[in-house]
Order: sequence, then structure tokens, then C-alpha cells
Amino acid sequence: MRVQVRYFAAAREATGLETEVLDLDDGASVGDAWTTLADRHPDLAPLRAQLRFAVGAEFAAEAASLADGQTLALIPPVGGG
Amino acid sequence: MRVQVRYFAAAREATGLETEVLDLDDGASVGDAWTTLADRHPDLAPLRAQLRFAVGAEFAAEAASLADGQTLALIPPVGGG
Amino acid sequence: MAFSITRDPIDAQAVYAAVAGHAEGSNPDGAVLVFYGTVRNKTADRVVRYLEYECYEPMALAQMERIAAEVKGRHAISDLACTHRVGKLEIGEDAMVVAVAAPHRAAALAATEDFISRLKQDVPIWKKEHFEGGAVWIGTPEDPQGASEPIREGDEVP
Amino acid sequence: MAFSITRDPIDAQAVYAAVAGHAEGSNPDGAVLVFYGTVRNKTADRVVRYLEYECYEPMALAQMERIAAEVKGRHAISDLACTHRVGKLEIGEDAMVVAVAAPHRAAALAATEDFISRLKQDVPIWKKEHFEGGAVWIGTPEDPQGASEPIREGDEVP
Repeated sequence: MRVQVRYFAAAREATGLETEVLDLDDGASVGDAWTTLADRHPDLAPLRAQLRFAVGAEFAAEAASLADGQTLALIPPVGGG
Repeated sequence: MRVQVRYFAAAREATGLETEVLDLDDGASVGDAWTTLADRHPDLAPLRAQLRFAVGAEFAAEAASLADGQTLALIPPVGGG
Repeated sequence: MAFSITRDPIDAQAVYAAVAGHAEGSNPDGAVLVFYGTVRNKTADRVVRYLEYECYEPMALAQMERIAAEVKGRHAISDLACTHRVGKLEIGEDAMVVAVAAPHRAAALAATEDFISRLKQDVPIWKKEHFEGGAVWIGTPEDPQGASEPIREGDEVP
Repeated sequence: MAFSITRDPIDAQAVYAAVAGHAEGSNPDGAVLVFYGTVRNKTADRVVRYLEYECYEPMALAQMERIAAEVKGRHAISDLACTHRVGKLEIGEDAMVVAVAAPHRAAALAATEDFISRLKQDVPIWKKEHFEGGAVWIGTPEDPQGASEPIREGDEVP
């Protein structure tokens, strides 16, 4: 299956990307996607402790399953207001 | 001495006046002025419990002395905001 | 700190500008709060027709100044301004606008509450509520709401 | 409840009007509060040059909706609106405007604080502070202030 990944703020700067497409095995979780992304982007891996994940418009746990066509966003510490 | 009295809200309605001039003995207090006013305006007397007094721009106790030329205001419960 | 009483509709933008105006690049404030006290169509169970406010203007302005200085002493704010309207006010009109600027929002929020609460205790402004079937000076014993819930505790807006 | 993200200067009057507009004579609200989160010239000891905000817009709007619904469940308010700006912001410009209408001011004040505090935790908007000598994403471990005083606790404005 194929998932779109979105990077923001420090994660965007670490990867040099705003978005990329990720091919994953069916049934892969958010955590599985992270493992792939961290392998692919060495500067991204150290950010893990400060990142949250979102699938679509909602925060998602690492154990959450992904589905084909979904958007996975990496959410560094937010600073709105 | 001569003091100007100002009436507002329920006190204004009770006296039918916005202002009046009061002649008092030298050294008269706010309480002395009140006694004179309550005698003069029978509908004003029952409001005593809810009234505060001000001399000039500041609240004043009943025991405060008045001086010639000052303005004494009767302050019913306020309702700004 | 700018305070005024007006018979005309309140220029809220001017109250905001009184606290938010800073020379280019020099703004020390991360938070500006503007509070509008507006005329509700109901008070408790009474259907309000309109309000009449009156004011002892020189004392009201002096008390606003004094209260604002106290509030500034209790909260880390940069500036505070308030305009109160008097005369006949229709439902939906603004009776009062308060603006507070502060480096942080917690102080702005606390100072706004503090100022309004103190204003409702000590600023000589009176409100006569004309409702269906009568009229009453708010806060007097004749005010059915005032009796159980005195306006002087500052928990009623406006 | 109206929420938006803009790259242009925020039209605060529109945010206010989104919560304060009522048909003539029907206003149930005694209190309208407008909060402006503005760009300060300093953060702790750093002299700020400008800020850059970025946003994950569809999620930010969805989270604002969700948070506002929660806030409305916790406080007796009538309406809430928020516009957040993104892009480069200069000192003194508004980063965010929040407006809340409520029958009574206590609920308006509490709801404003609640909404902003939750927004600072969960709405995907990021702030890069460009100060004299560097730049940092606020809230990251590289943020000298964020380390001791995490932005997620919502006590920093903006």
C-alpha cells in the first residue's frame, strides 16, 4: 500500500522534504512507517522523542494501522498562538 | 458653609433633583449632611441602607468632615459594566 | 491608561489602539485582550427592552484611574483602557469596552477580570433596566436579581 | 464557530463579527472577548527579529473545531472563532485572534484561556523564532526557553 508522508518545521528541515510517498506492506503500522523513514533520513531519527504522528486530521498512536491512500504527518512540538 | 449635593439613579428619582445646595454649620460631617437631606426628602430616607457617600471623586465615611465648596454625592448601588 | 465616558456608540477600535499602539519593532506585548460588555436581551427571566445608564463622570473617571492603577500593581500588564457608554442602550449595543495589553496572556486575562469586578463595585455608573412590565435600578433591593445575587460581587455582565 | 488560517494580516473585526453578530434585539450575550496574540520583541532574554509560522492546515482546522467543541462543552459560551496567521510575521503583528461570546463574562474568560491553552498543545502550527544570533523552532529541545518551560504547557503567548 501507499501512504503520503508530510513533514513540518524541524522534521521538514531534517529531511529537506515537505512530502514524500511511502510504499509499505499491507497492515503496516505508524511505527513501521517511522522505522522506514528513520532509516531513509538519518537526520530525522534523532527527532523521534519530540515527534507525534497524525493520520489524516487526527493524532495517531504508533500502533495504529495505516491504510492505502492515507496521509501520515510527523508533528514536531507545536507553537501556535 | 455651603456644600453642593448630587443625586443619581434611585436617589435622584426619590428627591426629584439632580443637585441642590446645602448650608451646614462649619465642621459638619457627611452624616450631618445626610440627616438634613433625609429630613428634607422623605422618599430619600428609606434608601439609607443602600447608599454610599462620596466627597469630590472619592468615597467618604459618614464621619468625614465636609468643607465649604465641596461636592457631596449620594451613591446608590452601582451597575456599570 | 485611557478612560472615557461617552453618550455615543463606543469606538472599540480606539480603545484597542489606546493599549496596542507601539512604535514599529518595539512591541513588548504578546497579548492584547478586548472585552465588550453588551446589552443582553434577558436578565435572569426578565425580557429586557432597553437599558439606561447614568454616570457621575468626574468621579467615575477618577475611580477608573485608581482601580486601573491597583490592577496594574497586581498583574504584569503594560496598559489598560476603558470606555463606558451612558444614556439609552438598545439590545446588542456595547455598554463598555475594556482593553488590556500584557507581555503574557495570563496577566491580561486576570487583569481584565480584576478591573471589571472592581469597576462593578466602585465606579459610579448606574443601570436602569427597562423590561417587559417594569423598570428597576440594577443592584437595588427592588432589583429581583440584585436581591439574591448582588451586582456588587461583580459576577454579572453587563 | 468559524476557524481559518491566513497568510495575510488578520482581519480582527471579522473574527469579532463571527461571534457577535445577532439579529436586532436578539442578543443573548453580555460578554464578547477578543484575544490578540501578537509578536513580542523579546522572548525571555532573546531579542526577536521576526517569526515564521507554518501550519498543517486541514489538520489545524480540524483540531480547532474539535477543541472548540470541547471548550463549549466545558464553559457556558455561545460561540467561538479563531483565525491564525502563517508565514513571516514582524514584531507587533497579530499571529492569532480568538473571539468568544457568552452570556456572562466569567465563561468567556475561562473559555478563552481553555481554548488557547489547548491550541498550544494540539493544533499543528509551528513557530520559528529568528532572533539576534540565530533561529529556533519554539518548543523543541533546541529552544533554550522551551527546554525549561515547554510551550506545550500553554503559558507562553504567543
